[in-house]
Amino acid sequence: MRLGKLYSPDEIVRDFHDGQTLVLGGFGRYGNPENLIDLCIESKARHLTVIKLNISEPGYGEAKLISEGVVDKIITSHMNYNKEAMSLYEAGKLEVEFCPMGTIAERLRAGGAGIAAFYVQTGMGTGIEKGKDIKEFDGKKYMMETALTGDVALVRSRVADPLGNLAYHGTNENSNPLVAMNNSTLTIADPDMILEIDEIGIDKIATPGVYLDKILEM
Amino acid sequence: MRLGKLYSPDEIVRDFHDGQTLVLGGFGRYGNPENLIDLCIESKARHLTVIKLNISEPGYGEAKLISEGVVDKIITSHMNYNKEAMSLYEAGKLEVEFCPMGTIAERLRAGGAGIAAFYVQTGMGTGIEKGKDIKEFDGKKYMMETALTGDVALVRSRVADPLGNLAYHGTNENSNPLVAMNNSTLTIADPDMILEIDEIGIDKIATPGVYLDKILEM
Amino acid sequence: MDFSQMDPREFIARKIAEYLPPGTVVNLGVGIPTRASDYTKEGVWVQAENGILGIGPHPEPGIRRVESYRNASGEAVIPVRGACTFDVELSFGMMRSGRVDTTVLGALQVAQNGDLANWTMPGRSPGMGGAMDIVSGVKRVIVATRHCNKDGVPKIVKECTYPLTGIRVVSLIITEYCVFDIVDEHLVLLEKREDISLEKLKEITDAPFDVSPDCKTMTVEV
Amino acid sequence: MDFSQMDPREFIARKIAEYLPPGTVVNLGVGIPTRASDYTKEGVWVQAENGILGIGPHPEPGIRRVESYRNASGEAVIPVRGACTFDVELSFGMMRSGRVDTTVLGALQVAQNGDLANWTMPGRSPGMGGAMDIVSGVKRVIVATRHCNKDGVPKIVKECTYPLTGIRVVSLIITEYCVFDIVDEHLVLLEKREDISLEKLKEITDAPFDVSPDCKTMTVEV
Repeated sequence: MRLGKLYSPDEIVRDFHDGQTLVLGGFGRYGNPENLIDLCIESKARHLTVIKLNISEPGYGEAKLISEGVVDKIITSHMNYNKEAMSLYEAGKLEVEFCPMGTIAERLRAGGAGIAAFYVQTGMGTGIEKGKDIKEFDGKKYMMETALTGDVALVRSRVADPLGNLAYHGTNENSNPLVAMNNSTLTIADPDMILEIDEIGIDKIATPGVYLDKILEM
Repeated sequence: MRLGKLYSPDEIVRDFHDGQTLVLGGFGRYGNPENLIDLCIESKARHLTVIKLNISEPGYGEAKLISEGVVDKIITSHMNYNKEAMSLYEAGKLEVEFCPMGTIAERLRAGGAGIAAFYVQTGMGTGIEKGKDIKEFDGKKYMMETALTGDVALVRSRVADPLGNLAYHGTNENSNPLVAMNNSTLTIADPDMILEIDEIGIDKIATPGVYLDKILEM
Repeated sequence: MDFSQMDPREFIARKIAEYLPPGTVVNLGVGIPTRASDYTKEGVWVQAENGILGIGPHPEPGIRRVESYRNASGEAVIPVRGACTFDVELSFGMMRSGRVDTTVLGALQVAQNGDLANWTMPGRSPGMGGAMDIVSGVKRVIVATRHCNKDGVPKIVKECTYPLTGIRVVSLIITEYCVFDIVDEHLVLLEKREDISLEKLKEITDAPFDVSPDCKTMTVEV
Repeated sequence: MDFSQMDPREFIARKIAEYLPPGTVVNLGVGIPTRASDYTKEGVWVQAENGILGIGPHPEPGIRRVESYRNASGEAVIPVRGACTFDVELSFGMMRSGRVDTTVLGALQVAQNGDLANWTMPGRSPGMGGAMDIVSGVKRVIVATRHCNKDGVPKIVKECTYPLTGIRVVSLIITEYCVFDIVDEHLVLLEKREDISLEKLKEITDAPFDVSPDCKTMTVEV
């Protein structure tokens, strides 16, 4: 772990490449790493796969990437708020893999916690268990779900320090801690504020800096 | 969820009964719910099973229960610091189930997160995988471990409010958040301080009150 | 009072609040259920899957800005005293492990046996969101929905034809016309609005139902 | 300098610190490895499984009281600037997922192929603690141990006879007499104390070893 994880937009823009899988923090329209998404657009990277809890309405977060036409595939729990994405999906121009929201969250956590797979009851009997490994525990059936990671994880935080320590605020926290610790190849934070080391406070750090590779300094 | 989760020692002492499985927060000698352990001793409950990350030296936490002779079985990762427990174990007077520390932590979390089982690499090839379900992911072998819960979970926290919201401090946090959310039948906190509602601060609450049934008020 | 002039969604939201006694920890689904947080009794704890326990009312327009607290529909909300926020992992774990007492969800179809379909129908599949997670773990599932869909087709059915969200999970149905209890895979009418006849209600309800001997006239406090 | 008067555990702890370059995130096992946190270079991040990243030196006796920060051995430690604490779940997840670069652990036996046995032996089995978790996830495993056990029996062996903690995980061995690299399941001597002869070292080392052409005289800074 090193100091000096602060990078300029010009440097970060070079981290995005064709064909990458992006793991994105946020919940719908809120708590998205908007500056990093803008840099991804600026990079002209195409054929991206996006993993996010739920897709925002147009104009925010990954919805901006979808509007740019640079997303080939989405793994999410729903796209209810985004007619544009729904149209592309229904026209066969966008591949979508739906997964229950809590299961996506748990799969992201598993990726970052060295857990290869786990068993949940969510969705048993609805048909989504088809093709999955089913096991019975205490007389109830569970399906196996596997860990999920990506190439680049983009995290929105309230604050960051140069070591990559992060803290969140309010419901903008949502999936960001999971995405930060998800063990994607490269993990970048998009903080509202950058503080000096020790300014966040030892008890208030929610994500230890060891998980972060880079911090965007605007 | 209700207000008025504060209970006196006289009330809490009645929650302990013969044959219960106790899930205990703490790491060795530190961060143990000492007051609750003392009440458990006072209750004269016997034939207890104790689940704890690692056993303390005599005089602290579950070691006090062991000295009282009220523990029949322990699930832990090690008892290196406790000669008394080792002697009882070696004399066949104490049943011990050893499990790697990180795996115990993960099993406690699974219990509280609605996860029935999960796959880890920890200990593969050492022999502890014998009799366990083995699966290969990405060419590496993992063993299945199952969720762990108990009858009574005892949690040490720095602060609590009457709703059961908890916050921790320093390395006394250790396994306490896991034990608090472990979904044991009854979960009781042993806080250093009890604050009014809203005094902990919305961003500083580490364990939401919904997990806690009772708070010990000394 | 004449409720025919009240927005039916508003009526349903107020009725939901009546069925949540103080002490209940409740997850309110997107849409009509979310509105109930404006009317819940003191001591009801509203949880949302995006990571908050203790959602209070929506802010008064123009009175204050709420930047950091949103419900699962993305609406600004004011946390109650003692509220806390957390990440989505803890939020769903809380629900899967049974720490949330009740959920109120919308429906595309709900069957007399408690089956719920609320995520996909022929020609439109926007994803299941968190609904499957929620119904698999939360102890009591209430459906709150308009009685019929936009085309006037009954949503309360003998058997769901759309893909399911949960199997035999629903225990109570609240619409703008009535409240149904589900007992042994059968509907029992608990409340009925005065401005709809029993005959009309049977017409717009695809499943048969019994009328409870204690069946009440359905009103809401305003 | 004559190191024969220095406590061998102290000598090993100082040597460990030399092998941890700035930027390393390291988990130090109970016993001798833990002592290394008093000597680590600036920019080394010491993590402990009880939930802290950024362990600094042990406090000076009588100078201050450290109530809330402990390492995994239970010793009071002073956090460095930028340190943070967390729960045990995150701590082990951090290690299992490869976010900790190096661990330094004690050993009962370590074999030339990198096998490690450090938790149980005939007649004494106090439990594996966190060692299996740590070696399964941390990228580089260093063993730091007395060269022989209390009875003078070599700990560095051709093949472990005690139950294993990890299979082919160890890449470096540090004792009070020497440092061995493990290359292709074979020991290579990197450093040797002046006050022990090569013959004597071979005698107290059960496994064969090569001597690196760059083999150095083993000293530590004091």
